[in-house]
Amino acid sequence: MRQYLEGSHAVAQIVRLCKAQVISAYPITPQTHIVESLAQMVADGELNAEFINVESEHSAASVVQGASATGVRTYTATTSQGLLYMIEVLYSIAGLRLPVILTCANRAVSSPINIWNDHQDSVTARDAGWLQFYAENNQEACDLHLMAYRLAEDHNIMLPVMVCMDGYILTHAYEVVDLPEQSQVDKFLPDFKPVHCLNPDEPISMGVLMGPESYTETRYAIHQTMMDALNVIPGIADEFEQVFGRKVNCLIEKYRLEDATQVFVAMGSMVGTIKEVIDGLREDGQKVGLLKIIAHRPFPKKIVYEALKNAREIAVLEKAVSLGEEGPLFSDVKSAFCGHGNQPKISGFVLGLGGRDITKKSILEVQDTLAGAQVDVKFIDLKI
Amino acid sequence: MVTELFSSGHTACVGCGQALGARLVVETTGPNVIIANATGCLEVFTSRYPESAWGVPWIHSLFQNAAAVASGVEAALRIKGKLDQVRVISQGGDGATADIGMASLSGMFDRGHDILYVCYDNEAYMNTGVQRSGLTPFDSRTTTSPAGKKSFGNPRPKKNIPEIANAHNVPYVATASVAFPKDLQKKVKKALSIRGPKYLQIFVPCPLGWRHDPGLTYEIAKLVVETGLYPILEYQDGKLISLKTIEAAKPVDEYLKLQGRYAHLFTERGKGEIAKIQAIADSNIKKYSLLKESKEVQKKMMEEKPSEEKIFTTAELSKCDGKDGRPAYFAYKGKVYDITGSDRWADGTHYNMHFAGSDLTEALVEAPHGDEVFERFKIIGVLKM
Amino acid sequence: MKEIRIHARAGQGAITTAALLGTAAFIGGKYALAFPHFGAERMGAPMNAFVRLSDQVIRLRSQVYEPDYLIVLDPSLMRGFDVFEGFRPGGVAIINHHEKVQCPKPIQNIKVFTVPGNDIATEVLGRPIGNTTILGAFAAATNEFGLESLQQAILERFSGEVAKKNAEAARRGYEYIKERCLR
Amino acid sequence: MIIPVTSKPRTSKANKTGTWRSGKKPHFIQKECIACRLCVMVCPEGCISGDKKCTYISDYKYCKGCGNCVAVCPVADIEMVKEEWWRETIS
Repeated sequence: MRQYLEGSHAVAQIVRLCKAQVISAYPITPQTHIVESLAQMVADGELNAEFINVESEHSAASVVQGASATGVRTYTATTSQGLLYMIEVLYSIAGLRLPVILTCANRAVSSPINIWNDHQDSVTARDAGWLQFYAENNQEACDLHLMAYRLAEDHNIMLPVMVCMDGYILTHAYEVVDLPEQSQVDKFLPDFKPVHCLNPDEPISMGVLMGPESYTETRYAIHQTMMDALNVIPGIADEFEQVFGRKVNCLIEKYRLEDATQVFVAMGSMVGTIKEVIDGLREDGQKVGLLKIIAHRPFPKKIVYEALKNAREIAVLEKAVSLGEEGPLFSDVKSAFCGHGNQPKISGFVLGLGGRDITKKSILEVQDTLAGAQVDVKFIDLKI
Repeated sequence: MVTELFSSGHTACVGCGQALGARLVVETTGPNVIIANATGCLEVFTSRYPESAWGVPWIHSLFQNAAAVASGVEAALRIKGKLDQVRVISQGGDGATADIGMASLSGMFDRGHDILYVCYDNEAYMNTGVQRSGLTPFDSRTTTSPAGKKSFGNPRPKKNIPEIANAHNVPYVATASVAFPKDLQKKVKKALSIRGPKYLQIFVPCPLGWRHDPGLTYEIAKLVVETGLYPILEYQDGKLISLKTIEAAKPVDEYLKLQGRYAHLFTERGKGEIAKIQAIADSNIKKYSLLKESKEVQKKMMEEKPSEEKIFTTAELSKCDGKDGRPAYFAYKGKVYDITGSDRWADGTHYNMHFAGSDLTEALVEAPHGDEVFERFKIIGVLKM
Repeated sequence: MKEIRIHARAGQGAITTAALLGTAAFIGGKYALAFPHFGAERMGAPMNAFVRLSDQVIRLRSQVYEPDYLIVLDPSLMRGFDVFEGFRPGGVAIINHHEKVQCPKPIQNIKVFTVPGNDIATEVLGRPIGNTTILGAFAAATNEFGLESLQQAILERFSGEVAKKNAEAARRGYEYIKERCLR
Repeated sequence: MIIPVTSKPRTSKANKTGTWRSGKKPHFIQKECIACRLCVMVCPEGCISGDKKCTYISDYKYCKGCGNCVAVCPVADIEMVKEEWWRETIS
C-alpha cells in the first residue's frame, strides 16, 4: 500500500514484515531512526522480537552471529565507525555462512569525524564475504531488504547480506513508498531453515580451527557461492515481481544506454541526480546514458561489460577512494574490459565525500573532464 | 574574567549540564593537562572545525577508546619525564564510559596509569538522539527503551560504575553533581593530588534528552541528590571518606515531575512504577546512610572530637536559632560558635541560605568564603556526637 | 517540479513541518520528497529542511539552492542570515512573524506574506508554535494542495486533542491568507 | 600534502551563540548582589563575569538565555526579562 514515510521507518516496517526475531541495536547517527522505530514496535507489541540494546557495534554483530547460529532470523543496522568496529565479526559471520541481514546507513569515516554521507564505510567491508547492495531511493531500499532475506537464507547461497542506503539523504528523507502486505511477504519469504545450527539434539561445533590443509577450500566455497548468486538472483527477482507486482533490480539498472556514447556509472542516491542531468543533455541531442551498479559484491562483471561495451567514454562516479590507488568501483569497472578489444576511455571521479552536496553542476563538471584526457582519480568540487 | 580554558561559543544546547560540568573540571585542572575525549556531545559541541572551545591540549579518540588513547599520552609523558608537570585526563559520556568504553577503561585502571577519568553522566546517548545506555535510570524513557503499551521505558537499573572502579582498587573514586560546583572542583583537585588512576562521575542534566526546561538544570541536579537517587560519595583506596548528607529525603516525584522522560509514569498505569523508583532512592539512603541524623554517619566522620567544654546536643543547638531574642549559635567541625548580634546573621539567618542552630560543616564547602570568617566568633562549646 | 526551503532553529520542528507538507501533497495526489539538511546542530542552532513537489517520481537528491517557495519559522534567524538567497522570481515566501517583513533584494513579482503564526497558535493550541498555522497559510498562498489534504496529514501525524487543535490552527492560517492577503 | 584536522585553542569565541536567544535574557539588577559568584559557577557558557559586589554581568554575545543564573542567585538579583530582539543589538 503506497505510504509517505521516512526512509528509516520504511526499512523498519520491512524488517517487521520479514519477522526478524533477534534484533541487536547500538545507536550511531544516521542509523538511529531505524532501530528506534523497531524498539517502539516491540514496546507496543507490534513486533514479536528480542530487541537487544548492546553496548557497542562489535557486540551488535556478535549478538546476531550468536542468534543466527542458533537458528533464528536476525537483523542489525550500523554505519561508519560502527561498521569499521564490527568488521572482524562480519568476516566471521560470512565464514560461518550465517544469513545475517545488516543495513548500512552510509556515512563518512574518521578522522576527522564526519556524520554525513559517503560510501567509504561499506566499501571497506567489500572483501568480507557479504553480498552488498546499494539503493538509489527508499523504495529500492525496501525491496532490496526483502530480496536480502530471501537470498541470504537460500540454501544455494547461505551468506549474509548488507543493504547500503545513503545516510540522511535516504534514511532521513520522506518519500512515497509502496509497502507490501504481510501475506505477500509470507508468500515470498518462507520460514528460515538453517543448514547447520547450535542445537543439543545435534551438538555440532561451529567455527572450528582449520589448518593449511582445509582452510583454503572454505574461502573458495564462499567465492564460488558469490559467483553462483549472480545466476540465482535473477530467478528470485522474477518471483519477487510475481508476488509484489513490480520489478526489482539487484545487480544493475540500465538508463537510456541503448545508443549512448558517453556513459556514467554510479551507485546509491546520486544516481537520481545523474538521471535528471541525462534527461537534460538528451533534450539537446547528446547521446548520454547511465549504468547503475546495485550489487557491488558479487560484482556482476560480465553484464557490466555487456552493458558498457558500445560506449566510447565512461565516467565512474563514486563516494569513496582507495587511498593510494583509485576508487574501488573504478577498479572493478575497468577490470570488466580486461581481455576485450578496443578499450573505451574510462575515467574515475570521486565526489560527495563527507556529505558535500552533489549538484547537477557537479555532474556537468564530470562530463567536461570526461571529454578531455583519461584520468584515474579526479576529485570533483575540490576546494584547494 | 571570561574563562580561557573552556571558552564560550561552543554549540551545546541551551542549559546543557555537560558543558557546565566540563568547564568546572578544566577550570580546576588548569592549563597543564592533556585531555583525551571520547566521541559524544561534549566532543561534538566543542570541536566543530575550524573552532575549538578548549584552551588545553585536547584529542578526540573514538567512541570506545578514550582511556586507551589517554594511556598512550600518559606513557609518552612518563618516558619524557614530564608526568609531574603535565597531568592526563580521559573523559566521555555515560555510554562511552560504561558501555562501549568499559573494556579500555578497565584496562587503564588495571595498568595503574596516572590518569583522571571523568564520566559526564547524562544518562543516555544524547549525541545520537537519546538512546538507552547502561547508565539510563530505571523506567526512564529513551528512544530505544521507549514507553509503550507493554513497557514503562528502561527495564534495567543503572550500572554502578563507582563500585566497579573500586573493584579495580582505583585509589580515588568519587561522584559529584553540577549543582554543587565547589564540591565538584574540590574533588578534581583531590584526584589530581593522587598518583595512579582516578575516577570521577559527574551528574549532568540534559534539557533536550530529559525534556526539561533549560533553566532547571541546576535545580534538577540538586533534587536528584536530595531525593537519594544519586548518592554523592568519595572513596580513597576503597574506603568511604565523605558523602553529601540529605536533610530530609524529598519524595522522588518532585524530581521526576520536572522531566518529560518520566511523564509516562504520571498516569493511572504508571503510579506503581514511581513507587519502584522511590524504593531505589530509599535503598541508596539506607546503603550509604545518606540521612543527616543517622548516627553512623556522624560517628564515622567525626570520631576524633574529645573536648571538656560545654557539650551541645543537636536538639539543644537547634534551639539557639537567634529568633525571638534567643542566642544564635552554629556548629562547624564539631565546635559551637556564638554569632548572636552579628550583622550578617540578623535574626539568625545568613543571606536566607543558612540558619543559626544548625551544623554548617557541609554547607561551608559551597560558600564563597572559607572558615577564616569564623575566627572573630567565640567558640563556646562542642557538638555532642 | 517546485522546490521549497524551510528555515528554522534545531528543535523548532522544521523536519515535522517538511514531512507534514510532503504528506499533504501526497494526499493531494502529488509526489513529494522532504529531507533535512542535518548538521550536528544543537537545540537552538539555525538549520534548514527542504521539500520537492512534483507530478512524477522525484529523483533529484541535491539540496535546494533556488527555492520557488520559502518558509521562515523563526524570524529571529533573519538577523544574521540571508533567508532569501537564491529565491526565484515569482516565488512565494511565508514568514512566521507579527511584523511586516520586506525582501531586502529586488526579485521580480515575488509575494512575501508575514503571518503571526505564533500568536494564532497561542490562541488555538495554547502554545506559540506556529508551524501548522504557517502550513495552512502556505496552502492558501500556493494552492499546491488543499486545506483538507493538510488537515488529513495533521490528523494522521498527531492524535487526539493535539491533532484537532493543529488542524484548526492550519485552517486559521489558511483563512488569514485568504482574507487578508489575497483579496 | 598535509591538511591538519586540528583547531586552534579558544576559537569557539568566533561563534556568537547570543543569536540563539529567542525572546528572553537574564537582567543583572546589581542591587542585592553579595558577590557569591554562584551565577559565574553555574553558567554553561562561562560568560558571566564580575569581581566586587553588584558588578556581575553576562556577555550577551554568548548568553543563550537558559536562566540557570536566575535560578541559583540566593538574593534574586538576576531576573529573566523579555527581549525585543529587533532593537537589541548583539554587539
